[in-house]
Amino acid sequence: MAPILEINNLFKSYGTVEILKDINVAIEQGDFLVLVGPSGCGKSTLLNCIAGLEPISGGEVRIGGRDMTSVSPKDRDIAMVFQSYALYPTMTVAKNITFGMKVRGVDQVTQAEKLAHVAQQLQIEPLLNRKPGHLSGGQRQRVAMGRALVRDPKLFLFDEPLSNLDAKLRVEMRTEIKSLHQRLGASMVYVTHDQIEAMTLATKIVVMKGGVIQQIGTPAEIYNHPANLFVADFMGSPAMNLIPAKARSGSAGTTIEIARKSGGSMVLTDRKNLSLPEDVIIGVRPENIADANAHSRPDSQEADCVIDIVEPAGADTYAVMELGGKHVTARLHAETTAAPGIKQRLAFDLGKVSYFAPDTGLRLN
Amino acid sequence: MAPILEINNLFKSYGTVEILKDINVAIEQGDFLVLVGPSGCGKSTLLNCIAGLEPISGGEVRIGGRDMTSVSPKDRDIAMVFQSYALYPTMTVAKNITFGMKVRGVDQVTQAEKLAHVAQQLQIEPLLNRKPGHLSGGQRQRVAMGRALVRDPKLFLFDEPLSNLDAKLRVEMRTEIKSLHQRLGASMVYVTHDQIEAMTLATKIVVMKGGVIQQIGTPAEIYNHPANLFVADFMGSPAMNLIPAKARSGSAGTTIEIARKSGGSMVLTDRKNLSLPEDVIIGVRPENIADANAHSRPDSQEADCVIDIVEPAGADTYAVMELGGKHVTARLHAETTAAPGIKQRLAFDLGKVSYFAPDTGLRLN
Amino acid sequence: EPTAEVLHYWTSGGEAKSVAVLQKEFADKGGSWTDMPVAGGGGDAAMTALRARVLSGNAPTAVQLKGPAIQEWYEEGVLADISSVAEANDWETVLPASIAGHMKCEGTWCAAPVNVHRVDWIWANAEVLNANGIEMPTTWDEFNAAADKLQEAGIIPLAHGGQAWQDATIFEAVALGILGPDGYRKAFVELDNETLTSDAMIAVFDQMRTLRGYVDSNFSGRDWNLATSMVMNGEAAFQIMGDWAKGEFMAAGKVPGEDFLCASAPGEGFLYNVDSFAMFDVDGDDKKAGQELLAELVVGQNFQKVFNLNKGSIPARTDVALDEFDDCARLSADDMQASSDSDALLPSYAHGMALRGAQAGAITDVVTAHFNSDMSSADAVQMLADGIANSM
Amino acid sequence: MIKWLEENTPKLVLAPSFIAVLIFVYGFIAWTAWVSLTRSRLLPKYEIEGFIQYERLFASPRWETAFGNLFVFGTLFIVIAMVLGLALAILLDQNIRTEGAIRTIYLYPMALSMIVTGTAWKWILNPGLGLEAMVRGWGFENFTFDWLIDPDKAIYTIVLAAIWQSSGFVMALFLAGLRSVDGEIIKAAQVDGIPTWRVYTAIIIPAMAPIFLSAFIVLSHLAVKSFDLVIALTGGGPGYATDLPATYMYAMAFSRGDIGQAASSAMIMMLVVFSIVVPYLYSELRSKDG
Amino acid sequence: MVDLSLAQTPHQAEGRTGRLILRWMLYILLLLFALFYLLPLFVMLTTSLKSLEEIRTGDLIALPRDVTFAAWRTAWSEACTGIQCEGVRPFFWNSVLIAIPAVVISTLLGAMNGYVVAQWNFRGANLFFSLMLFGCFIPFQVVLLPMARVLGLIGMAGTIPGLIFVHVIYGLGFTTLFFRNYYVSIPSELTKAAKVDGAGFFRIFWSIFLPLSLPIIVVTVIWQFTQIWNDFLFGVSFSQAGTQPVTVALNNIVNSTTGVKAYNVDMAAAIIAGLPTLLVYVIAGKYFVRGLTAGSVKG
Ligand SMILES: Nc1ncnc2c1ncn2[C@@H]1O[C@H](COP(=O)(O)OP(=O)(O)OP(=O)(O)O)[C@@H](O)[C@H]1O
Ligand SMILES: Nc1ncnc2c1ncn2[C@@H]1O[C@H](COP(=O)(O)OP(=O)(O)OP(=O)(O)O)[C@@H](O)[C@H]1O
Ligand SMILES: [Mg+2]
Ligand SMILES: [Mg+2]
Repeated sequence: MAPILEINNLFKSYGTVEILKDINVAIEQGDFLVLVGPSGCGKSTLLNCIAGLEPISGGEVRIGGRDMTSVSPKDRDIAMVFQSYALYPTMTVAKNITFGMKVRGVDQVTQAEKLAHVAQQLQIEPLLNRKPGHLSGGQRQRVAMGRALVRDPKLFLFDEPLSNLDAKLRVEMRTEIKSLHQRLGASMVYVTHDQIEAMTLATKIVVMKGGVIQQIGTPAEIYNHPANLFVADFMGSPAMNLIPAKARSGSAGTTIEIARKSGGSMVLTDRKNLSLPEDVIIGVRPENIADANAHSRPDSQEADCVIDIVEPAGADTYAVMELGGKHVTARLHAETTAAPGIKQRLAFDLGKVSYFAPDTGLRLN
Repeated sequence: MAPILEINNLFKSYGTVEILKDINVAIEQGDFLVLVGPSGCGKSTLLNCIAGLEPISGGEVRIGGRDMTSVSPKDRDIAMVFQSYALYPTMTVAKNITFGMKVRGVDQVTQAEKLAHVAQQLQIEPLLNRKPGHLSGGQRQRVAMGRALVRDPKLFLFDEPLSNLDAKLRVEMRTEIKSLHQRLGASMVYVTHDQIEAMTLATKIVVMKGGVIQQIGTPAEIYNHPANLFVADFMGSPAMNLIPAKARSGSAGTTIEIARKSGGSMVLTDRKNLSLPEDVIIGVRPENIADANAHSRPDSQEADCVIDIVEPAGADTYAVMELGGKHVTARLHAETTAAPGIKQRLAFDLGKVSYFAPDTGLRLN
Repeated sequence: EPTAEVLHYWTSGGEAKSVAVLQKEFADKGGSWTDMPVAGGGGDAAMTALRARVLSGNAPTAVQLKGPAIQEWYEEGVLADISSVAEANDWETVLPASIAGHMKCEGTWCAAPVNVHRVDWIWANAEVLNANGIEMPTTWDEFNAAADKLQEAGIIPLAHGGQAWQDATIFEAVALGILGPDGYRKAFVELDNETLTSDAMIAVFDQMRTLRGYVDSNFSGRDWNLATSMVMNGEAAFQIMGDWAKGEFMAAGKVPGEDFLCASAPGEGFLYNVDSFAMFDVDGDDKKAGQELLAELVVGQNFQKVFNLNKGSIPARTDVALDEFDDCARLSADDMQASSDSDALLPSYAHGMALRGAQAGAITDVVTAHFNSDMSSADAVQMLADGIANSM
Repeated sequence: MIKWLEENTPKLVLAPSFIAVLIFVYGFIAWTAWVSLTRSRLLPKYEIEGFIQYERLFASPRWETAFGNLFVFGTLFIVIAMVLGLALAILLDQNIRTEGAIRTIYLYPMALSMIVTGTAWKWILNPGLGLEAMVRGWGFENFTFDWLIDPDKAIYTIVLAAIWQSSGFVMALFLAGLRSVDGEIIKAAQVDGIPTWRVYTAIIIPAMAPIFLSAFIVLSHLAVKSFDLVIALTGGGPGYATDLPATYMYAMAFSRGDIGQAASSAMIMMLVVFSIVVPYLYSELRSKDG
Repeated sequence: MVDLSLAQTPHQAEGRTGRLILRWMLYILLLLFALFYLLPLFVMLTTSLKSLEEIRTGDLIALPRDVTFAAWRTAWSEACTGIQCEGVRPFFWNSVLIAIPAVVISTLLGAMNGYVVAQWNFRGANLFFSLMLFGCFIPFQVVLLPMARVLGLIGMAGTIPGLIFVHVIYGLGFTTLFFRNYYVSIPSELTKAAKVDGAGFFRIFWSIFLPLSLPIIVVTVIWQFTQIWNDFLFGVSFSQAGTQPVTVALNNIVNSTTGVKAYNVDMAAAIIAGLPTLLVYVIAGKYFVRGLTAGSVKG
């Protein structure tokens, strides 16, 4: 079967500025593709190009195997939630949601059913007779969602559809979307900057930067094996610690030497057999630096560190220290004894680290 | 010294619908007040009332000790970031940001300096000559931030200012805001639905629901001592587990009996001296249910539970089971051995639980 | 220095040249002339402007006004008295009595006449008449007979433009022919109800109905000069129109008597349309001096001659030598003299000389409604009586 | 004091216009009402005589025609011009390359004084000179187009010319409205699978409701005041078949020196306007608050 | 820019041709309308290029046999408008002096009024607006006489400022209408943001609203300029010798009742008199820009 969406060598410019450069992505029926990337990297533009709302400067967009490059948006059989909502200002919430169905000649009863269902999912039942101008930000966003959810298209496009919802509602919505995805086997392209959303929803994540795709992979691949420094740095919150280090191969494995603020250095040993250049950047996620007493993993290496800052954050406490000239964050227990200025024994999980070349930024292991 | 902002018995209706009901809040110079609550609960409306952009139906708003109820917004010495951005469409980004200064007669040089500074903070230097229509969502939001940050007002009002930014940028912005707050000792009222933002930024959190304040307190108070079921449920992600239970006082403390799905019950003993009614709801946060081997806290009580679902989420793994007829989430290590259908020994941290009355929803301990 | 701001509606080429003569004479006598022309709607626009000027307390020095309108303005108390000029120049004797009557307001002179247009002219294409062996008709029956003949020959008997004032123009010519001078005076000057509802009046409308049959079907809204063109081209044979139509013939290089013929419309009498200047009350000696100078010049021999040569009308004063005038004008002048003597020199109602606007308008409404529909003559007469009653 | 000034700036800004309107519109309407109760002729008089002018007005068959014409003309003109203007605006909104030129062509009739265009129209519509003669000249001997000279149909030629003159402006008005609708909303509709015509009928046009009010007011104002048009095209003829209240009033006030009569007809005209515009205005302004 | 190009059919090849056909139909339709609008102009132009002789003898709406520009010269600089035979040229300047200030003032005032009514809601704003609107309907014939009185009283009778004053007053209803109805659809968040930024009433108007108003300014200017430039009634009533606008001159050329009619000059004069208005349409038309509020607010 042809991929449901296939983007080949897509280029897009606004005037002389190239916004999207050589985008190649394909997703299968039922895939859930999440687009992530820094603000302004071209995610919305890519969605717009897929929807046919912006003319593309090069390449092609195929949906369901057909070249859609010159097909108008309304014939592409897609539903879309806009980052800016784009509600119809003169229609009530109910009309906003049912209008598409009405136009397609769906009968009244079905319309009413679907409306009721979606309104209940989105918790907007009391708002159905309001105009968009009289809604709160989050309510507007939910209406925008509703407009897409009543449809039954080949492809859903969501542009940060939950950004204005409170955490609780967001979790519920996320679940709704996931179940919609599973129930209908619908294909989705989803833009978000919420890492948890990306991780829990995606079957495939695309990380973009400045209009160029950095990595495509499953959430686990992206999280655990970032393809380059950018991805490593971008995914995960708090971000992965990226610490310049010297690598030296030895018989017991590779020793990694990291400069301390106080002078001297901290030495860790990775027992795997790696062939690393001398200058590397070691990437280690905060949750892989823990209180020594708490963890005892096979690949853990313990070391003492002087903590600079302690930031309690409910379930965890973050500790910041300086290593290799960088601020390094560790995620400790909420009840950790760590305190600023005090030496603390920490465990580094070397089974989970990534190594990058400082010059190219590419992954080495 | 008079509180910088004092809201007394504020009511606000749109037509016949009461949106805000008897709001009373006061913040001191330098306070960082975060407003949270479900979508549509009246947060933006409250900000609008503080700013004087919406007439209030009752009560008063005092800023810097002065009754501001009939003072026009421009004389209230506030800066505001709108949830809907509200950028000036015909002005460039630079003009959007400097407009307020220009209006106030700030000299050109200072304007340019501040603009440069803010643009660098917000990473929007390359965009300064664009019009808002040519920006991405996140870029627009940053411009909206910029417009407030160049000002030097008595009070900042932020309405979900970071909702459209990617995680990395959001962390950076959060730090900027925090340092702005500390550097200037500025007072802020900040709406967010990001719990981490709320926790890390606030000196004081107001939780609202349906236009009524539910609790006012420091982040720790709100997180650890939620005043009622609503707050308990609302704050924290994943949400606090709220499990119906039977409490019985005994010599060793209070025994808490929770029904299991398989029949029978799980019994935990809280060694503190509490006087609880028989029917209670016990609130326990996911991070307070952990792998038994990992923790060993004084107040921990261990028990075997059958896990229904396991959700890996990067740094942690969430395990869901059924207790007291509810889905209960536990936060386990990423490397936990827990698997669906398998019995797992878990540690419940009873030092951190809350008890609520099922009927009133109010906190009991 | 005498000054005058003159509000008038003579703006076409020939008319303008005529006024320029006056201006020149005025200037030669040391006066300064400010021109304030407002054309349109047979002077309606000028009257509109005049009203606004008078109300804003900024009346022009002299205004082209005619007929009963002069008296109406006088009644508003805004006209000046120029009796001194009139008496010094002996207007009483040089002007025909009925025309002089229009220039006086309660015995004092308040306006100066410029010219006399004859309205009840009938124009014809000489060639067409010749070809069909037709003489200029002298009664309406003759006219009808000639018209029938022409119609058979495939020629439009009567060129006419379907505009209310043109309808009224032929109507009054017909009325004069059928009612006779006395009947006309009774009906359209004195508004005598008996005459208005008499059988003769029904006959007038009947003749109108007959004329309607001689007009081509496309006449609605046609300008009078296009109708004149039709006569010139031989498309049509006759046109009933005032003597300004002569200007069109002349402008096209046609010669009276050879290319086209002029005759008074069938029947006795002479309907005149006299243009005149009324003097408004103004402040300032220079303006007053201007008014007097203007009045004197307007009625002066030279101006009366030169102006009317240009304009196609004839002088208002009867003692001007007519050597330079064309045959039609001379005929007109002779007729005027004769009519004046036989008391058949009558004001044109269609051109606002006989009645006040409201009454004249009421009559025109009926005339044009009748002419453009299939209303019966009896109904028309009834409407006429009602309309006049309602306009009082 | 400064504070007071500031709070009341909006009202102060409106004040001059408000006063001007009070005096120069409502004051003058009151004046007209007064005069309509007098026997004013050439110039206004102020002795009240009662309702004679209204009695005269309603006894006048010409007024009857004029008044009836107002409804025929007004309805046709407003409806057609509105529909045509909107249609043209929508067509022009389709990324037409020569938009500027076409827009100017549609608009230019407004630029020319009706004093003269009326003559051109008169010729075009005249069966013997214009269209009918032309088409017959092409060999269609039976073609007839003689509304101009038919007392029952002449009013439609006025409608035609009026539409010709004003629909371009209505188009411009709607075009401005179309251009102010947010593009994102249109995009959303496209993705929603809404056909273009529905996008216009259901989304863009409702969003332009206030512009409709503008167009409606402009057109009804033109309908009520159409004056030069009639004078230039038919002079009210054939007979007075195409008279409108405005021409009636003008004739009374300025050709016939019957100002009292003119004032009474003006009052009736305004009454008509009032009864049509006020309900519309009411619903329009209400829905804005709601 | 939003492309609302017409419907496309599913199959691409067909889609292309289908679209092409629609596009052609669209252009043909536009062209047909253009012809309808141009017809009278065609008659006027051809007539203005004929000699009087040809008009008298020939077919009125036929093409000219010999093209002559004599009528244009006459209309511009020789035609008589009374004793003065200088064509419409001398009156042009009066019209410019009247139209430009009147258009500017009435547009500006209308914009302000519209801005207040649409964005600074206070009690009575709608009432004010309704009063204003209703003012559009007062027949000008009615106001002529009392207005003349008032102008006389304030000493502006017969002057250009007097005419400007009259045009401004009776233009206000429309300009207010246009702007109010345009401004009501501008999101109120913009005003709010500007208020917080410290901008006052005028500042917000000047910096935020005026720049947003291009299309409606164009429409208003087109309307006002046309109304004022083509106005005859006020021009003829409230002017005196020396302040008469071009329409009065045109009327004087065209409307002689008893003089010889020169249609070619009439038509040429009318076209000349319409040129400034046309120029305004062309220049102002450029500002019919799309999407001025783009990116201003979300939702
Ligand atoms: N103009 C209005 N007219 C009527 N009701 C309104 C209006 N604006 C907002 N509301 C209602 O008032 C309530 C509070 O709105 P508000 O915008 O303050 O919510 P919020 O707390 O900011 O929500 P969110 O997080 O979704 O932005 C909502 O239920 C909303 O529907
Ligand atoms: N109409 C436009 N003209 C020119 N540049 C534009 C236009 N729209 C967007 N851009 C630029 O294109 C880039 C990509 O924009 P896009 O909206 O796709 O970003 P994004 O990835 O969605 O960002 P965000 O997360 O902030 O919404 C941005 O740098 C933006 O400034
Ligand atoms: Mg985006
Ligand atoms: Mg909000």
